[in-house]
Amino acid sequence: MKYNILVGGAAGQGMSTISTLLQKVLKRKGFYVFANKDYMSRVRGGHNFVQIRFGTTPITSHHPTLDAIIALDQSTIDNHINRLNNNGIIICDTDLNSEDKRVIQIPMRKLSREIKNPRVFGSIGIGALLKIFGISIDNIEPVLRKRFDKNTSQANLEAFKKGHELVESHFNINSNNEDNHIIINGNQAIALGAIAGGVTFYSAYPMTPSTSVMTYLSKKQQEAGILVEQAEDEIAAINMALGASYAGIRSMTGTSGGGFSLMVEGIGLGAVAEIPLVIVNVQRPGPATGLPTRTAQCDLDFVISASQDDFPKMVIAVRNPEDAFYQTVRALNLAEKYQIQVIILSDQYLADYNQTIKPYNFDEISIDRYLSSKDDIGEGFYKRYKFTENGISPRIIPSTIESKTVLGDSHEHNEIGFVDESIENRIAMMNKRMKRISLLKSEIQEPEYIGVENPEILLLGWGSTHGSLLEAVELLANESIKIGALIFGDIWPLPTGQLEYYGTNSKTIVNVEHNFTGQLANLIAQETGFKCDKSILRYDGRQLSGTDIYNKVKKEVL
Amino acid sequence: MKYNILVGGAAGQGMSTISTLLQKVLKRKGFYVFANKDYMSRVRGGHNFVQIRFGTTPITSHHPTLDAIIALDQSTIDNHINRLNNNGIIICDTDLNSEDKRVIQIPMRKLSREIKNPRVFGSIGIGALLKIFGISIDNIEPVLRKRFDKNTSQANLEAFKKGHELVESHFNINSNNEDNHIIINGNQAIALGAIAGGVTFYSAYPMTPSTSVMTYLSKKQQEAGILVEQAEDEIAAINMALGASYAGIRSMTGTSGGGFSLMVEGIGLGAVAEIPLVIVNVQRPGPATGLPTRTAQCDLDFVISASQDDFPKMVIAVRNPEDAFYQTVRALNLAEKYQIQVIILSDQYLADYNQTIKPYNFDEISIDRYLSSKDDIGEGFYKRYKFTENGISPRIIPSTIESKTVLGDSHEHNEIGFVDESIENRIAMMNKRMKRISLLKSEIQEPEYIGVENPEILLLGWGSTHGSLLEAVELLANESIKIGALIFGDIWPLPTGQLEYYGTNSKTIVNVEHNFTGQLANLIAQETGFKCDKSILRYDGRQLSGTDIYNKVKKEVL
Amino acid sequence: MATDIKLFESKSENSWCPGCGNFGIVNALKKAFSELDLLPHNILIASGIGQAAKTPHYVNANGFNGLHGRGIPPAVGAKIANKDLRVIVTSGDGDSYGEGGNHLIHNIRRNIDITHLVHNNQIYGLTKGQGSPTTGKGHKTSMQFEGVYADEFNPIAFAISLGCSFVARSFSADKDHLSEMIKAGMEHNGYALIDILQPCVTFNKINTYKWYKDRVYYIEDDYNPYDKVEAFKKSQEWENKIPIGVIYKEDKPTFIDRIPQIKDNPPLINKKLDPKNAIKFMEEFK
Amino acid sequence: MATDIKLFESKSENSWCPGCGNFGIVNALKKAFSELDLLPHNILIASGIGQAAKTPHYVNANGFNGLHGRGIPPAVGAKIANKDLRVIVTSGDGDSYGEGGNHLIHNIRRNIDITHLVHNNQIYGLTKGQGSPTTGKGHKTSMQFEGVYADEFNPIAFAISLGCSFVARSFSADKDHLSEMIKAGMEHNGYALIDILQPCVTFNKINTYKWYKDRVYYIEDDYNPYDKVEAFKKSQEWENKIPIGVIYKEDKPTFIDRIPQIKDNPPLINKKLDPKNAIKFMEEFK
Ligand SMILES: Cc1ncc(C[n+]2csc(CCOP(=O)(O)OP(=O)(O)O)c2C)c(N)n1
Ligand SMILES: Cc1ncc(C[n+]2csc(CCOP(=O)(O)OP(=O)(O)O)c2C)c(N)n1
Ligand code: SF4
Ligand code: SF4
Ligand SMILES: [Mg+2]
Ligand SMILES: [Mg+2]
Repeated sequence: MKYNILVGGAAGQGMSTISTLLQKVLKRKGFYVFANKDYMSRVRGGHNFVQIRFGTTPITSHHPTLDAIIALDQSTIDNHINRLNNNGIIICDTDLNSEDKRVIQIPMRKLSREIKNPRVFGSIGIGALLKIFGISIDNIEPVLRKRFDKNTSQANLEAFKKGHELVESHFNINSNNEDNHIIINGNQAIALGAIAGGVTFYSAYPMTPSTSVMTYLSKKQQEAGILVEQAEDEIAAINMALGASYAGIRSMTGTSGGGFSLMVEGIGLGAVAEIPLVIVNVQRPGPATGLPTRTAQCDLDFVISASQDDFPKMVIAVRNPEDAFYQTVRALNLAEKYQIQVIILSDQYLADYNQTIKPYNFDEISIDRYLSSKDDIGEGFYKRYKFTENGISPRIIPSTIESKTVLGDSHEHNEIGFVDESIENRIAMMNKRMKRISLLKSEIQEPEYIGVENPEILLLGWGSTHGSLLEAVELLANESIKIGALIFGDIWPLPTGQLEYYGTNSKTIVNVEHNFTGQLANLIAQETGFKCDKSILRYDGRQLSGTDIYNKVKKEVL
Repeated sequence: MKYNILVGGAAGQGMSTISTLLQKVLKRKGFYVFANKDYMSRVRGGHNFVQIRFGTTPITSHHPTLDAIIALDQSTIDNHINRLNNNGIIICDTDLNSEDKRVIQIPMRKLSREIKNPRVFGSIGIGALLKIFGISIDNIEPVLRKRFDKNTSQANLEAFKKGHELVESHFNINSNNEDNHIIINGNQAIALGAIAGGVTFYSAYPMTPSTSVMTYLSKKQQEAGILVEQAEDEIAAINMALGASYAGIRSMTGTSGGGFSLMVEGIGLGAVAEIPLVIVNVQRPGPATGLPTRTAQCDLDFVISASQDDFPKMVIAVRNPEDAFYQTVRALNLAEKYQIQVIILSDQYLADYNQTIKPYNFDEISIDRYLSSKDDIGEGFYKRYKFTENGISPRIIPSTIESKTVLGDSHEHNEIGFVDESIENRIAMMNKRMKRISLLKSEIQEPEYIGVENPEILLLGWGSTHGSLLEAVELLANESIKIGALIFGDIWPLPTGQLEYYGTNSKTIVNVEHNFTGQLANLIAQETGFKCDKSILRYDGRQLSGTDIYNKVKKEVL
Repeated sequence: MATDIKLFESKSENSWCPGCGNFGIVNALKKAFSELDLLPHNILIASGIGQAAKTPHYVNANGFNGLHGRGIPPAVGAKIANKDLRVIVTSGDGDSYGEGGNHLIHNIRRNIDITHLVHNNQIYGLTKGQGSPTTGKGHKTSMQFEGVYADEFNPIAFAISLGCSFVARSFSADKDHLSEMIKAGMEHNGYALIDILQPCVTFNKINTYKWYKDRVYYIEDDYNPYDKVEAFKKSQEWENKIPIGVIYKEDKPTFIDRIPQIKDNPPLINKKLDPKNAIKFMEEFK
Repeated sequence: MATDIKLFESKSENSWCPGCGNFGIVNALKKAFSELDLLPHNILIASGIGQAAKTPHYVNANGFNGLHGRGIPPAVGAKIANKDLRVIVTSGDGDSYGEGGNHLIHNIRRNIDITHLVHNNQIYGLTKGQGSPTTGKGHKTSMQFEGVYADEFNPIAFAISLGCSFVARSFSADKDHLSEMIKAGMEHNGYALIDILQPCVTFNKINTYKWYKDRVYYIEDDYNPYDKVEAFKKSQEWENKIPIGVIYKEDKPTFIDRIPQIKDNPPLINKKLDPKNAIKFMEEFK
């Protein structure tokens, strides 16, 4: 049993507080929750909304129809009433109008004035909503106390109660689950992964939708004993991070497409100087400024080939808040293991959606730094770029070994790091750097497969489509359609094993992506020769839901 | 009949003057000339050389063996004597040592002191060299007078004569051709193309090996009535150029890989704002600073996918100084026709090699601006991004039509240019922009094919390998090997017609490139499914000569 | 003589917060245009990205809304292309002094004839309240939870040190003063930097309308803006008293005037293009 | 007490032109290191790209030779990682004031404790003689055939305007003065900018050894570098007389000192890392 609620209003109406409260209460009651944001690039006004889905089984995607709407303004009603189920409900203040029978008007503003705190306006709506779903408001004080001071908690509680009293229950849902989840979004998961993975320095420049990674880390920096620095621009951000990594700490940076553009030269520097670094690109639609607050998977091509000349690099597309945490830790380890740049690709949808998931298992993760000791490097000049069998040179931290100096360099250089233009050296260094690609290939994780053993239709996706594909495959499989989906996390170098296996055996291959040209499909064609037969592409800045994919498969593929 | 001469010395020894003089004299005598540079990233010292090839038939590549060496220092002898043919000759000053019988020592320094101009040192060597090839020094005064003032010309002439008298003739070559050529290198050809193509503003930041495009234009700016501005950085360079283009003049910028990295964001701006621009990337090996004065074809992947999200762009790899001129003019026209960014890819080898070619035919070129008039745009608000059948919106120059204002914008916008986040508008605008790709595809030029009608071996190349492939195919065809080569100029969108034709019919496909990963081969795999069977790849910063390719084909392919 | 101010009204929806200081700037800008007797199609308003940088959408004139931090270079390119255009850059403090700082340095050195309005709200507005270069040291923001660590950027001192030929400060709530400053900046030949105190009612709760009102004062009538050292001294006033008006001036040729091939010819957009003009250059390769 | 200067000798081949002013700088740098009793592995020399920027190859110490214009940010990152490192940035005028101008502005604001030597040869050396921000207006170069159009950049005035806590000028041919300045800069807590007049014998035929020698003079003993307005006045001297010495000083906390979690702990490189440290943060998502 799953229900879908939409909370809508203008920017600045406190929607974020309301919806967060609602999510927390639902979670506390033992429900699975999935909440995604749709907002405009402005600070006040416009039309924003949050969609909250909850139920008694795990949820991985938003949904096109609605069971309830909390409308903070008229345009929420106007924009979304056509998505409301016949037996759905709209809750709004008495000052909004609608002829629709499904509208329940409650005097939210008036009551909040009575409570003497206009801010509890929304909590009255939540109280009413919970009642409509037959959910009690016992024991929600702790949720409020976590967020507010005593007085405000009290006022909110009162508001909840008032709302609860005003309406009749309409749906009936009960959860017998204990609340043993965390609720977290993609950016928080990356940020938490960064702390867990030993990031000691994060330098970045604010850019939607990546900013909240930095904001989270910044808030925790004192407690975590790390430094978060807002750089003067993205060029500085990546170069500071490289300097810190060179000097011996785990560093990281994050941005979105436009800022990534400015980091491109730094990526090449990291490559030739063999400095480990993790760079997060939270994608949004372009080109250029594009749609700052919307979602896309449009930078795959770009990040894979970013910066002049060839060098090893790794790209990981994170798939959901659970994956985002573990992959961030893994990216940090791999960057240091191979002394390369690892790019984490996320997007606005994943960045901002909240999901209840089981707590991260800290026994599964470790921090592995692959640093060399005095004994490893031997006597004489320290060779930062020493030729070795596998192309990885012993790496030490500057200043930690007496009389050893470390030379990081951006030219073609010899083993020490001195400029060397000779043919022999160039070939040897190029080979040394590129050797690590084959190591990376052995390290790479195959895409996740979901579906029947022998699919006739094979869906291909990457990153944040994971949740939607999961739901779509389930829906289609329920109709006995022989379908499966491969969802790439590691995407460069491209793992090809599962693809060869399922690709060869299925009749129709369909790539599902949030971009115009089908960037994954093109990459697969280049690397394996497989051609996708059909494409499901969305590039309007909004995410395909599980139902959207289900519908498209039924209409366009079957 | 072709001969190969090498002039070598340290940076700062005036080698460039000597070799230019020699090339001009040979040209004036009616020979075909081909001269390429090999120099280090330093201003004084080190080891640099110029290779001058000349003969009575067209020359398109340098050559591994040498007939004569002018050695200005010892390391020239030491480095190159093993390339000297048995009946070759080395000319050097009496103060250098060599036991080799092929060395002819002449008192260059002493004689130049006698002439009372130490700078004519090299001209004595040239005089001697000409004699060795049996070439008279009559009528060379005009060559000198073009370069020097009267006194210096006189001194040089004397030096030529002294050199000529000192040695015996050794080879015998005669040209009956009239000198009706120009001698020009790749960067000069682009710069000249820019002037011919109506470039009125060139903004750039110095970066080897692209700098000489700017230097040439800067030198001519007053005479040409254009402006060349050294920007504070590459970000400014491209953004200034975009502003100028928006405002109505043809503008252009140029750089190499590192600077191109910094222009990436600007490319996206040009795309979404639909501002025409031509960007030249003269490639050098990376990653990062890499080998600043050396050659590579290593940025193909990078430039094709540069900047976030998908948009139409065009990439043209110029193939030789003749092509570079015409393609620059064409790029300028196409950029304005489709209101897109056109990227010209060249490289250090092509940038710096001098070649005798027939003068450009100015009747073949025109400047076509595709601007709209008052009547085209009609009444009311001017819609910069008007939806049209083919995706191209009428473009006007700001300030030229009363009451019409032009709004250039980097967000997703509506037809006027105002920010618009709606789904409908996004889809329509994205489609509008991308529509032009199919137009571009119809505009694209197929690669040049050289070779037999039904090749068994098909070589694939792009850009500056053109000349080497030409020579290699000729050499191999002389041995009755059924070979051909397709050499791409237009490379994105990738023209596939010729490739399908020759690719399907040949047995072995071999990509010949100056990069590590075979970027053209990968692109072809992605776009057509063709896989190359073998690769000839060089990535040490030096160019494959025709003979090199010939040898590799014989050893590794046949 | 003045053009109708309505000509400058834009059809775009406005997405600024009610009460935002940006409204005052747009109004003063339109007033200045009208009083200078200008027409929309002869003006270019260029900007980067940010709240302030939306201005080209909100005034009817030619507009170029480019990349964050890169408002100046396209404006310069456009001025070079068409020296008759009246070019304004209107952008935020983050945009102008942060991401775009390098362009500001070097275009002041060029003394290109543009008028640069910095909507200085001492905060990153559009991205929701992070510290900008002008955020006060120690001020807590949505990113700097313990307060900004870096010293506050002083745009006036900075511009004077670079010999900026016109340096002024104004206040978005003082429409008359501001429109006078804009007019003076636009009538000045050369780079005119106008730093405008602009309250951000949503994210800057320190530098409010009141905070600025309590501090601003008109620069004395007998002040001599041509004295560089005096101007530098004046630029140091901030904490308690904030001078508004023209703080520094220098007379020198503009960029365009320094370049004969532009100065002595019609605007480049009117240049006749003909490939054959290049034949003479080719001849030199013979 | 002094370490052996030979410790700082590099094994790299040197590719500077004979007579280049850079040699004097490298020698003074080594002298300063030795006299400050430093050891190579405790020093980091960071740079961008250019002739000057080759310095990390020519001195034995930790080195970071990064990207053109980006010498400062990695140096700052390294200092944050390891606050005990003695960090020098040593790069060209084009690198520091041109391509990298924005980093200079904002790291002066951070007052991060690094010493920044600008080898100011008033030209782009490595790329063969184009004008740099400090090339004199009107000077003809290999790119500006009619002379540079833009006004000359005044790094001293610029740094003072930004409140740079240590601003000095020296001359590469005056080894003792220069090494004293470097030492003073390194002993200063905070951002120390030292602009060094450095003749480029190959491409700058105007600002030669003689040109500088004819003009430089030692700043008076009784000069007070703490007076900002006086310092600004001093910064204006150039054409005929060029002051060398410490021109401006300001006492204020360094970047590291402003941040308790760095200031009050051992260098970050010594921080113990353990994933489990993050468990407490995860709990908050429950
Ligand atoms: C390259 C790049 N980096 C970051 C951003 C995100 N961004 C947009 S506006 C802005 C700051 C705006 O601050 P300011 O310039 O002061 O303008 P305001 O909104 O305060 O008017 C930032 C960081 C971007 N669009 N592009
Ligand atoms: C992004 C980028 N742009 C341009 C260059 C080319 N480049 C290398 S050094 C240099 C200028 C050097 O001038 P300066 O910093 O004054 O150093 P100098 O050689 O005079 O010591 C330039 C433009 C580059 N390497 N990278
Ligand atoms: S956030 Fe601040 S600057 Fe932006 S519109 Fe609102 S009040 Fe104005
Ligand atoms: S070019 Fe100038 S700066 Fe570079 S090494 Fe030579 S003299 Fe020194
Ligand atoms: Mg601001
Ligand atoms: Mg320099």
